[in-house]
Amino acid sequence: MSHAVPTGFVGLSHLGIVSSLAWASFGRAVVAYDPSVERVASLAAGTLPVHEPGLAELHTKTHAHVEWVSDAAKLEACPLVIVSLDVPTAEDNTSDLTPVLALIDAIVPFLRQDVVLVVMSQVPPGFTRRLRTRIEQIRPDLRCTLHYWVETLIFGRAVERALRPERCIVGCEDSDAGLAPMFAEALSVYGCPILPMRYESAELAKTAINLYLIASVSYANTLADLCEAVDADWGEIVPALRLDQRIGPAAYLRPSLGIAGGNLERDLVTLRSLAYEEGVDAAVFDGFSQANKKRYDWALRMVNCYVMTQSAKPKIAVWGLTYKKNTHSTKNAPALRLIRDLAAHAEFAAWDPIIRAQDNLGAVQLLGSPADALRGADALLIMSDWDEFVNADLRPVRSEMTRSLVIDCAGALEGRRKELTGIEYVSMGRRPQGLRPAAASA
Amino acid sequence: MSHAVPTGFVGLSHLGIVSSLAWASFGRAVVAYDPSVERVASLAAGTLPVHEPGLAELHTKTHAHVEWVSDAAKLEACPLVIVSLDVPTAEDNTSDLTPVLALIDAIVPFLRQDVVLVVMSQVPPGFTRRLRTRIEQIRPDLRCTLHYWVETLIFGRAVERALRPERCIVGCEDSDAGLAPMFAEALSVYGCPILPMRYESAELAKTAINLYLIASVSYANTLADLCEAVDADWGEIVPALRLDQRIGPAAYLRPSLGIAGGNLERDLVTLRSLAYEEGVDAAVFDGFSQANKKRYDWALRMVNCYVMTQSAKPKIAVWGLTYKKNTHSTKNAPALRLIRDLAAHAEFAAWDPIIRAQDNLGAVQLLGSPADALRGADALLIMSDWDEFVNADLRPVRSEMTRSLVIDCAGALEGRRKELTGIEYVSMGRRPQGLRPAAASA
Amino acid sequence: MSDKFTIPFDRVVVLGSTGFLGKKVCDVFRQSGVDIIGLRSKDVDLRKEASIAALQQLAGGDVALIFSSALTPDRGQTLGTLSDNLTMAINVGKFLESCKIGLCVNISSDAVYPLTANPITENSPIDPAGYYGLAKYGGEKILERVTAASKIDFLNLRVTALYGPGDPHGSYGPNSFLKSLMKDKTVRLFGAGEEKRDHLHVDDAVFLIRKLMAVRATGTYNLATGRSRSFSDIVTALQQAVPFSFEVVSMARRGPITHRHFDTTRLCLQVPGFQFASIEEGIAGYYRFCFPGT
Amino acid sequence: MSDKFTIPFDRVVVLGSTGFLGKKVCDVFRQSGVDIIGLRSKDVDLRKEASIAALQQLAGGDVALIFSSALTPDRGQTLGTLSDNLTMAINVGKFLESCKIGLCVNISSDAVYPLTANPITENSPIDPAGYYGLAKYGGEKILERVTAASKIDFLNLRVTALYGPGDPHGSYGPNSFLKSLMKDKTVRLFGAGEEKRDHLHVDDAVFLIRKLMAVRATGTYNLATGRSRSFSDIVTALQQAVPFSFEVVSMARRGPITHRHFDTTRLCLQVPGFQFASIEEGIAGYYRFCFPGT
Repeated sequence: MSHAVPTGFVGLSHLGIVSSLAWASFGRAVVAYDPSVERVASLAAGTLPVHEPGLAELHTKTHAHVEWVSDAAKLEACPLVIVSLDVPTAEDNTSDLTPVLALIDAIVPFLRQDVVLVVMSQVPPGFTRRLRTRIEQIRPDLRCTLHYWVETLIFGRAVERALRPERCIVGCEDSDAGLAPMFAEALSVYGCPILPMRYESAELAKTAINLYLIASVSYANTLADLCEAVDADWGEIVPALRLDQRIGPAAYLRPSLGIAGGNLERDLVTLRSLAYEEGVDAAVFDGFSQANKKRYDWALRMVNCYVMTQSAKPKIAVWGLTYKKNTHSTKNAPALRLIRDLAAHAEFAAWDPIIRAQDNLGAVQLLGSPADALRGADALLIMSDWDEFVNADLRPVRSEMTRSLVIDCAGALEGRRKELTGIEYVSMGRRPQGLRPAAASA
Repeated sequence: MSHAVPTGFVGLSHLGIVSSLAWASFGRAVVAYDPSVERVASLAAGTLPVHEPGLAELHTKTHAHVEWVSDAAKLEACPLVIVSLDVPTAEDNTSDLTPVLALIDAIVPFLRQDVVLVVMSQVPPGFTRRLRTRIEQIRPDLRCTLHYWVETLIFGRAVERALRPERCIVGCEDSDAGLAPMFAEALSVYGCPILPMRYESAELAKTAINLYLIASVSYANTLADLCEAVDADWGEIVPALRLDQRIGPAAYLRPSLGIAGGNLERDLVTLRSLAYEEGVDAAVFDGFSQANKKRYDWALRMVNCYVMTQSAKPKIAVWGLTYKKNTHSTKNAPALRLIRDLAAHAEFAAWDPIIRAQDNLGAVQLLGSPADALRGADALLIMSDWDEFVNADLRPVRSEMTRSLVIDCAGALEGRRKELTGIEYVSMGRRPQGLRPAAASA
Repeated sequence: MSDKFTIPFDRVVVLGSTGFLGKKVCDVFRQSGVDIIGLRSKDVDLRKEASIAALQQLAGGDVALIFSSALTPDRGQTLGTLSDNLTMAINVGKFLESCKIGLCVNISSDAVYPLTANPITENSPIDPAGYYGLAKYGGEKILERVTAASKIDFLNLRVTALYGPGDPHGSYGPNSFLKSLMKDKTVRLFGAGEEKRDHLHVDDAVFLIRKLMAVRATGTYNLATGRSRSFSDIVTALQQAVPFSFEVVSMARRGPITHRHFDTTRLCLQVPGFQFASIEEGIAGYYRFCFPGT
Repeated sequence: MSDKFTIPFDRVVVLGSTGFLGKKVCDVFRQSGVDIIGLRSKDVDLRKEASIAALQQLAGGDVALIFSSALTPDRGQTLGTLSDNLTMAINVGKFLESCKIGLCVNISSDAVYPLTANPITENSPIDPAGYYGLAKYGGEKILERVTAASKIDFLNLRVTALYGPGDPHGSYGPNSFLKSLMKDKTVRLFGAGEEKRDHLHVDDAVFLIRKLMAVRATGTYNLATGRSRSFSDIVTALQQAVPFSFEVVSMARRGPITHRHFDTTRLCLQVPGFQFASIEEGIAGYYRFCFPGT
């Protein structure tokens, strides 16, 4: 593909911004389109509305190759157009396809007659084949090739994965059709395996990967609970599992407060409702779903057992408000839920490496340093796994708190257990040492 | 350890036979004890009651190092004694610990005062610590070191795994205790990682590994069902999953009729009842359990839909009666269940590479060759994954059958789909091509 | 599948013989030579304690009782109908505590299941959404306990959406479609009829009851085809069956789209190879019944 | 946790005021200054339709009704008690259909859950093992529907094994242990008492009811401690509390060992930090009540 011929990116949310900049970083021209004039202006001015490690650098480096536009007619120049709008999810983690459909409807009139159109948005199985019919109705003259390209964005690692995908899964009209040559050539820059398959297979593959991760997390959390019950130590067991080649060294086995952030939840909900509609037994998904819904309760149970029973209105320090490290996202973040749930019964002081004042935080005092948040606290809750927590200076935990009790919901200090002298430490997958729970507490 | 000083193996079922022979293959003396005079005599005469690839060769090679005994007093010579009796499971896959406890009670009086006693039987979390107390009560004078060593036997690959374990998980009294030096030295011959941990952790690690495999299988089967429903192809998706490092190339992703053979079921039941007793939420296990209970129905559904609706009393050919390849075990084997379930409604003719006439087969005619079983059949059911089926000559499928319909419950011919011209082929994870189900059938 | 089989009971008593299913059972059983006694509420009012004595006269070890009486949802899901339905089950229970019979067949309903579970098996959790399902569930539990204590065989059948000639209720689906077709050549559909349901032809239901009785099956079975279809599929089937064109009116849906599927493995093992009427066949026959001579 | 809080209702009517829990509720509420009306079956027989009119005289938007009437399992789990319990719920339902009150508190039971599920939450599937649980479940569904239709707040409490001074039933566990201890200094245990149950002290139950009413909680809550103990733990607690030695007799177990655990997160969010009486404290107090002056 000539570098002068631009590739279109359509929809400039998280996925679109990262993908278009990554695409341009290979020296390729990009027309990045979004209907929002404000958003386009702000991107053109270099303001990035999302936080990702390396994104600012990527923007600086590739900015010159990208033309930010809010005029869909500019897409007429693009033989390859990639729909890269994130599909928003509702409160119940269901997908709202309306925006992506509206966006496609808006650009179809301007597409070249022989365009290769690639959908990268997080759509459910069946979407792409139905989209073909929809496009044919709007533009019967269009002889477009339609592909679905599985996005592999992970919040906090989006840039790295957009630049060096481990593989490209591409949905085609049928198994034997293969990729449009122009698109195949474009993907070859990544030097990774290209896997063409039916639309439905590719759409399902995307959710299937996430479901496997959910399966692993759900499994690990249940086993961690069992360890606490029978006085085993999940931390001792995990290395043995990782040595089993059927499980593997990179398996998701760390206990946690369950899945969060919205993407995994969306995929679980998507497959669950597909199974419901088709009458496929989804007891396995239901198990994951229930386990994850209840997983947050671990934090509540520990706070209740070790903190609330000791004090009428305790002061609780919270480290971490986002749902995980290296992201600004607080979607389904357990920290915010806990603060909301116990707002009437405790005082919260928080520190987060990235979150500053914002609307949805609830009744919490945001402080400027880890030590400030600890001052006078009856307990510290570590709610995500930022490197700042993993490597934190523990002296203020001993010196600033009323009681040096740490409830580590993110396993941030797991690797430093031997350093924790003088600190009461509660973490997942083993019984807390030297701490007795209240006889029975609600 | 001097080669003249023997290691005791106690309990000569599948595990004990394979383990003691493998142990002896490193040139070490072994006293192999079982209370059954008959079994010992038969083993001494070279008759192996279990089938495992390579076992006969191993027996020939190592026989001279093994002293087969039914007199427990012979264990007095052994500084290291390994309890290697398989724990039998009941119809409901619960473990019966009575035999292993009786065996240990019987040998304890003869143990050396400073013996290192290692339990290798498949015991539930909590067993080893309780066993310590039990042994102290029988022999207060004993200063034995007690370990739990996780067995890694896989039916059909037992010899290979006993000779070259990928890691040794060893339960110790507490995390810091470490291994008895004699045992540590003995394990060093394997050149694999040694993982010492608390008894409870090791006991749980064993079941945790199997539960992970069950999680993967349950996940894969549910996704395969969804593929059939939405017209995706699981076979296209699996390679994409294997390329994800968080899943890995050796993950258990092949669809099947669910877990069988008894061992995985036992571990699922063990952890499930532990969770029940301790009040740990086990929705995830329940999901696996339900998915696996219902998984067998896939075979029934396909037979009903494509065979029973076509003929009042069809003739059905069955390849494979054991629950998987390279084993003689028919425990929970779906083939036998299907034959039993449809005995009144169909005629069955079977071929199996290893099973000859035996009690539990039910109403089935056992034939001497794959082709013989096919003669005049309305359908072929492939019920396990023996290499003989994977590499089978397909000409008789076309020439001998009344209808060349193959329902492949084991994925044996998955890799040969392009060869299957002239054969109606039904397998998991995709809709059968060119076959229409009955409008609706019970 | 052959229907040459005999019911191994000398007499079959049907309670609720004027209901949609009860009436069909009486007709078909009678045609195949079974000594059948159909009782209506006019004959024996199960809401009254006196009904127990009346039933006692019909008891015997060779008798099968089919309990099909109910005030159906179209009679209103009120505390009154709930109370009546529960009282009927309690009185039948008291009868079974006092007398020996060979078999009790309870005609229950898939209304005992919530609409959130798919696919439904006989082991799916119970959570009736209304009083009708609650009474059905209560009746099941009562008769299950009573028959176990009295060592009477118990066959509990949870019947899904029934349709076919003779339906008196005009319940939403094939029955209401044919009814409104006869009235004004119009079919009324909620939304675009996306909801999938398992529609069981009443003739298939009767066949299955006979067959399960013939093989002396006991325990709980869902009576369903195992293949769910959307209401719009049914409209399509109707358009194919009907020689005139009709209007399809879309009504506002009252709630979210729900689906109901059954996993019929347990039933399948009793009647392998049984071919249910497809919705296309069933609808075509139903149309011919409603519009004879067209 | 402070118990200085007020019930936001001018009057509380307790149906079943002579029952174990009902009586304690009346006593404690009265002591804390609540205008309380306790009704026994002698006052208003809820099995009779006439009870509806009697209740109507007590209605009002500032009234909370606590429905605690039931023929408990020790009265026999028969079709008769089932019918009575269901009729009571239906009549209370009819009363609520006819009158406006502020809040209806339904005292249900963990007997609505099967013994196979652990840990139990308010979302666990329902599967009552006997008629008592079935009637409780029926009552819940009836009052849930009626209150929703009449816009009356509804608080549904599934109470687990209650114990403490004043228990009239001598149910297996602390109550039967103290009873037989008073009778012949013996405690009778099934097997070795391995079964784990969640034992709730009646005083804690009353406190929780008051607290939930005070914060105007609605919906379903399990009333349980969240920490299950084996029956042998209770015997140990008793041995520690009692200054004399007593015999522990093992009886043959009737079925397999079952356990019951509760996940009390939902309750916990309403009363965080609430400390239940430990079984040791509860048993010691119960002993002092039964053996005053020892």
